[in-house]
Amino acid sequence: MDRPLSHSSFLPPLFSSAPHPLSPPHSVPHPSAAPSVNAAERPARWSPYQDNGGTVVALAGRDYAIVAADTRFSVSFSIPTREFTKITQLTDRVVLASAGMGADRQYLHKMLHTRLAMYRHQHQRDMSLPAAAQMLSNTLYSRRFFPIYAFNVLGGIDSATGEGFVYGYDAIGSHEQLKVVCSGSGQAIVQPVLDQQFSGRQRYSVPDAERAPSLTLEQATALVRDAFASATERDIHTGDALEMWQITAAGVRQTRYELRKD
Amino acid sequence: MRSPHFLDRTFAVHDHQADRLPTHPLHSAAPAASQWTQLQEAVAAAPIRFLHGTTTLAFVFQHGIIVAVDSRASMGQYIGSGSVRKIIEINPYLLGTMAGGAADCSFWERYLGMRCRLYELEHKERISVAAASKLLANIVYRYKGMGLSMGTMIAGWDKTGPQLYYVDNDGTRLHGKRFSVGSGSTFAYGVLDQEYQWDMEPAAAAELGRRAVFHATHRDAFSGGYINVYHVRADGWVNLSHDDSGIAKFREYIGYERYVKKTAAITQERPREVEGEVREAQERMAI
Amino acid sequence: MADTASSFSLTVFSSSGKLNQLEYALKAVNAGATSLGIRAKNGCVIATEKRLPSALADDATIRKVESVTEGIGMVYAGMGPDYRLLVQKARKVAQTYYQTFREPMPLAQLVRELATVMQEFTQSGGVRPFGCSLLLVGYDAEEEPQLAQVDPSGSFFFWKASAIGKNMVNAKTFLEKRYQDDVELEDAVHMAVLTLKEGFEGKITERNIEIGIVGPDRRFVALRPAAIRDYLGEVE
Amino acid sequence: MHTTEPIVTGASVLGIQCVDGVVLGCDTLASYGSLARFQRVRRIVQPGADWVLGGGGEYSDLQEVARLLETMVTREYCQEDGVVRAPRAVHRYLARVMYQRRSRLDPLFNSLVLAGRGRFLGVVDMYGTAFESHVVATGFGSLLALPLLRKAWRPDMRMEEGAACVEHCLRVLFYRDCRALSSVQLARVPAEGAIEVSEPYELGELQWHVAQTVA
Amino acid sequence: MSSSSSSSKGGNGGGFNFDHHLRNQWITACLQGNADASTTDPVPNYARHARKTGTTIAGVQYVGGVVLGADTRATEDTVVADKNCEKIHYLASNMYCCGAGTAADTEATTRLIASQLELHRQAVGRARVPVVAAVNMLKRHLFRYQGYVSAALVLGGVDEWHGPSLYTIYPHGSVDQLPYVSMGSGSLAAMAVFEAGWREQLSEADARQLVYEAITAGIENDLGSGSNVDLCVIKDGGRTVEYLRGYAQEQVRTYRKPDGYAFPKGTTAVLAEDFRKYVQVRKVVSDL
Amino acid sequence: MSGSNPLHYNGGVVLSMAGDNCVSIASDHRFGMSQLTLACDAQRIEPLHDRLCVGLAGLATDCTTLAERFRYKHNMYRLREKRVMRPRTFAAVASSTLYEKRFAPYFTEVVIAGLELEEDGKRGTSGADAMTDAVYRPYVCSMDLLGALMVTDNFALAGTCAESLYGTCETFWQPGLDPDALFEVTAQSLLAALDRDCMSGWGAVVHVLTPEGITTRELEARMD
Repeated sequence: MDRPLSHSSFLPPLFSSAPHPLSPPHSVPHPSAAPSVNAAERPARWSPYQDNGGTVVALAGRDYAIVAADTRFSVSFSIPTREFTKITQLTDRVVLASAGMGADRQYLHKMLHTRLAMYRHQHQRDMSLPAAAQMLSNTLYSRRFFPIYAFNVLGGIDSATGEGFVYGYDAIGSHEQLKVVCSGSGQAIVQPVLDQQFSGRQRYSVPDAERAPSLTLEQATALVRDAFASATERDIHTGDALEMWQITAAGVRQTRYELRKD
Repeated sequence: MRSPHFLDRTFAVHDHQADRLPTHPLHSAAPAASQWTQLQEAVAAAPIRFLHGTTTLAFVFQHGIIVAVDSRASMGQYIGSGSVRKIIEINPYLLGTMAGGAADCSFWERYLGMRCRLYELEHKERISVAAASKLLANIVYRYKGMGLSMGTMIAGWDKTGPQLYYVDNDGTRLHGKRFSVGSGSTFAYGVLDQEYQWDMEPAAAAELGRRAVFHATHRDAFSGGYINVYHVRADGWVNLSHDDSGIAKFREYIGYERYVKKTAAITQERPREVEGEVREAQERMAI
Repeated sequence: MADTASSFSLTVFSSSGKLNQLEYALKAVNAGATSLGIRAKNGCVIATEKRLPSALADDATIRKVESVTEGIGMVYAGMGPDYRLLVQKARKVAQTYYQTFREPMPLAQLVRELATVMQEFTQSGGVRPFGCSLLLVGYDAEEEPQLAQVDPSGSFFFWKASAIGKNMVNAKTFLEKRYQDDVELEDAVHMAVLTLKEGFEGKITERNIEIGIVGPDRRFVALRPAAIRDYLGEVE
Repeated sequence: MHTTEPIVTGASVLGIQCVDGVVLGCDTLASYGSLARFQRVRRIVQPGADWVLGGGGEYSDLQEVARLLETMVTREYCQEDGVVRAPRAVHRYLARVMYQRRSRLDPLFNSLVLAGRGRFLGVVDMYGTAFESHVVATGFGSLLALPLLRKAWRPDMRMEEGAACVEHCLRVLFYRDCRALSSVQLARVPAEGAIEVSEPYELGELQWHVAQTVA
Repeated sequence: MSSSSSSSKGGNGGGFNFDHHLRNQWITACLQGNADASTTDPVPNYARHARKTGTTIAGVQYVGGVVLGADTRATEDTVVADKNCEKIHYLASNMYCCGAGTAADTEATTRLIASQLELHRQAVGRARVPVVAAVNMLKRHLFRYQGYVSAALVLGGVDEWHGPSLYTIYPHGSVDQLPYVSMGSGSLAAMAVFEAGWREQLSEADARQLVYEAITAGIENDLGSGSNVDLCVIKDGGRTVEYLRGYAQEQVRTYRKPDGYAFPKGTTAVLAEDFRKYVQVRKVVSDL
Repeated sequence: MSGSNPLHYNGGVVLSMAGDNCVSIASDHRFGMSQLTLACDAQRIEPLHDRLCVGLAGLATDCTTLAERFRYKHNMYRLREKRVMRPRTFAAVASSTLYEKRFAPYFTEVVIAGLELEEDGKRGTSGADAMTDAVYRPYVCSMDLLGALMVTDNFALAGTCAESLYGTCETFWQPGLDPDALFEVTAQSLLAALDRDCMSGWGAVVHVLTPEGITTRELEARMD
């Protein structure tokens, strides 16, 4: 060969220099980030976290909300089960979907059901959608320093008006009321599609208020199914089946659609 | 290293109210305090991304305080949301801003709202901005070194007039006339320092805030979305405007003409390949 | 041969502006067995006389017509060992081209590369020019069949028909008389055999000539003895 | 305490849900690193009457889990109210135990498979993830045996077939998993009737024909 | 071995260019806010942006030939970059090679060796060369680069010397010769199928079916593998090759929005528009 | 995070889509240094000849170098062989140029869009009647930073928001798009993805290549 690969040419002598303008603004090292004495010697530590993937979507219309998630449960490159629901119904009008780590998800759902039950016993009524949204946020923040590895979307309808609202969350409880939101492993794949279709975000010449086409429940359902089909095409952690919960004044309706299994 | 009281079930408290919120009665599954380092490593290694990024600013002038912010929240380079409300309405006379970790800011400022209300109930008068910001600073100081991330401004009008404080996750608390916080703050400061005057009219002051935030959103990748402007007045705050930064305000402040030439064809300046030769041949023929 | 200074192994201009080494190289070519090529409407043919050094030599082991790529073949007149090196070069060049562009090397490019190699040997220190001329056939980028000739000097030409080697002059005359622009490949093969026959020492058989053709399928084939025998039969 | 590196380990556990019950299977090896240290250990235990537990991973932790479940069963017995936890309840209980230990950064380093009456088949891993499934394979089996189990599984499968299928997979594991053994244990958990946990036995019909074709 | 690498023109000649090595190390270090390059992560984080084939590849030898199989998914990190990529590469008319690992490496390595095999074939003047020749070239190439050329290969072929033969070549250059083999992230799923279903003296039909099932197991159970099954059957002493691209479409998109997506003209706001029409010339006269 | 990856340091995306007898190639205009936006007039698309464009996303310095090397290589080919490169020939050249630096790569991903003459066996690009009667087939491909070539019949993309683009393209693209529809689909797919990405945006351009000519449109895009 022209250039035989010698050891030294592949691993050249140590190269050091002063920081260069290329380097990004210096971040202050965090006191708690200092590794313990023996941490450096130990190779990889056992981690309490595990990414089990999955994509969750919630979108809200004038008189409905949809919460959807795939059912794949993956651990790195394998699929221990194809039937692992990410969705739980909190009240007659509120449904939660969580992607992320399976065990944390189950813990979170259990915790929320407990607290909802306590609320129901104390107040003799179900928690409203905004209250449930705030409670989820508080629950997530209560584990601020040992975060629950779950990416949640919450959807429901207003008990009085029947109007749909959804909430998006980060892992430690920052949340926002939205019309459409996607989270989990397929987030970056699905969200822009929903932005474009559901809120008409990229039709810049149209005034803000007129942009959003108000989709009917059927149209929104087709859109979500299509978005999940796309996510399954491109995200290896999303697939197997799609569970969709439609929340309307008439109640909660659950449907299931098949997705690619590879 | 600081011991994380937070994680102990016997939570050491500084005052009688503080123990109400940060911990949870349900929080039984916590590691022991001695495992703090291990926990931090585990959390750092997990691919959990929180919402971040921002441009926020506030300044005091003749007629009160203008608070202006963007609305982008990024997770890494992904835009988690373009419509975050980064001005937190603590009560009708107090505003807080959000920079750094979104959850930290909104949680603790919401908590601050409760504390302020309790203060009012207890003392039969509104809390001063100084006291409110001090409360917040004290709270976050207790978590110092544990990874909270917030850079916030507390703006309000109390008996002493308009007051503005900066509080961050180290527990720093500063009183001042002009602050800008976040990844886009340097750009905002540039505009702010150029045009700021004490005796501005409210409309001009609001416009300055808008402009400063706009220029930050234009130059800083992690700022963007909408520009929200609030005015803190003697009779409480008012929300002045909510404008789209990337399209509407860009058209107004800079305009696409600066970047896009009349004809868009970048191909024009380039050598033409086959046709080039052909044309050359034709020209030679013509001569 | 006149001045000794320019007749050494170095290719140096003689006082008359000639490169004697090249003249000598051409002499070596002209001493070699005749090879010829014809471009037909739908393909090309190359053919050569295979002169054995001795009746004891095994003719089956000697090959003069070689393929370079799937669609390009070549033959030579002159020094066999020099030719072997050029075949090797040609094949490598063709493979490199294929590696870079993922398309088969057009004939013109191969010819140019080979001519470059041969030219280098007329100008470098310590070497001598190649003692052979080459005939190459194949298709070019415009998808037309082509016949090319490369000489030891590094000059190259594209021909309708050409011949090199010992009987070159007669063969060319013969071809000039017979050649037509719209000749079919089959007729071109016959013409090639007839041309070789002219001035052939001894009886022509499938064992003492070689033929290579490239047809509309753009695949170059060196004909097997059986196929050559058929052609010989057809021109009888 | 603090098992973050397993020392003595068991390998895969396989389970399949049939129309008339559930079959569970695993080998009887507890490895010490790459040493096949303890070759006749039981990794299927039956603390209760209605369910069995199969486990892989750190063997001492598995014993701890078994002890925990035995205590639970004893407590139930002492209540004398005739109420016992259903397999699904035990499954959820295990999930909480595992999650709690994981959250204390002090995990029980096991993958557990629970098979119970009423065709119950569920898994719990060291993080506390719990799910039920028609076919289950933990450890290396999730890579090698799960594809085979998934392909073989039919809704109308009977336990004889299921047992043959599990045996077949254990054979494949023995061929390809360095930490597997040909000595195995099978548990048959019928939908109704008594649970049968086999004694350790040697797998039959092992094929090594391929050895002759290796150059 | 040095045959086709001598050219300085061809990139794939095998002569790698290390000009950017120090520069890249420095850039990576600087971007990590770490000016001391020696402590920089040895596996640079841009490496995950290289396309991997993830992959289930497998092969089985039968009485008269070999059957090779592969899935068709290529991934970039966790994103599917290519849903129908070709992983069974041509080496010579009588042998093909499935590749797993970094897509660029499998592609370039097999192409390089294909070239060398063709040169070798021409040099020896035969219609076919033995499969071991390819094995040796591949393993030498991979061994030389100490595993950094990350190609894991399943090589199958038939020649008149040894008949059907099947090899795996590991990225570090070690070689296995076995009657049934698999490689890639889905290799365990495929191997399980082989261990469960392989017999001696397989017929061609059975061998095809077995490979098909093995690849399917990988597609369905391994996230790095997916989409279709490609098969390649080499038989008849190396004279016949059946390359069955898209032998089976295992998994297809389950849903498409029936009314599609309409973007009427004018949906997108345009600031400036220019149309550059080509000059059309009937006859070019260039030599005046 | 984003700053530590040289491929994302300067921002930028390129997207190409195949239509019916036409092909589009589009990119954003941001040139940044990590989070700082330096300019909004970056050109990532190099036209090599009338029916062949190459788009480069990644570290700006490498993109510039590569664009020049590609132009050089193409021009040398044109002079040597007296014809322009077919798109797939150019793709092979680009791929080997990148793979040559396998162990010390250019931090650049490449997208190629071109129109390839339908019956390639029949006519060279210099044939006199080729332009009028010929049928062209879109050629779209992309390669990673090591030169792994991926030819597709739908779309190819590279850059900071690749994931989002995969989502929008996968959903919005359909076969048989005419030039106008192709433009809209390309533009909307690009804009929707850009609006979820910090590191790219600040203007966008879409070129549509047809046998008759190239249409270039500058898009109104978010400038934050």
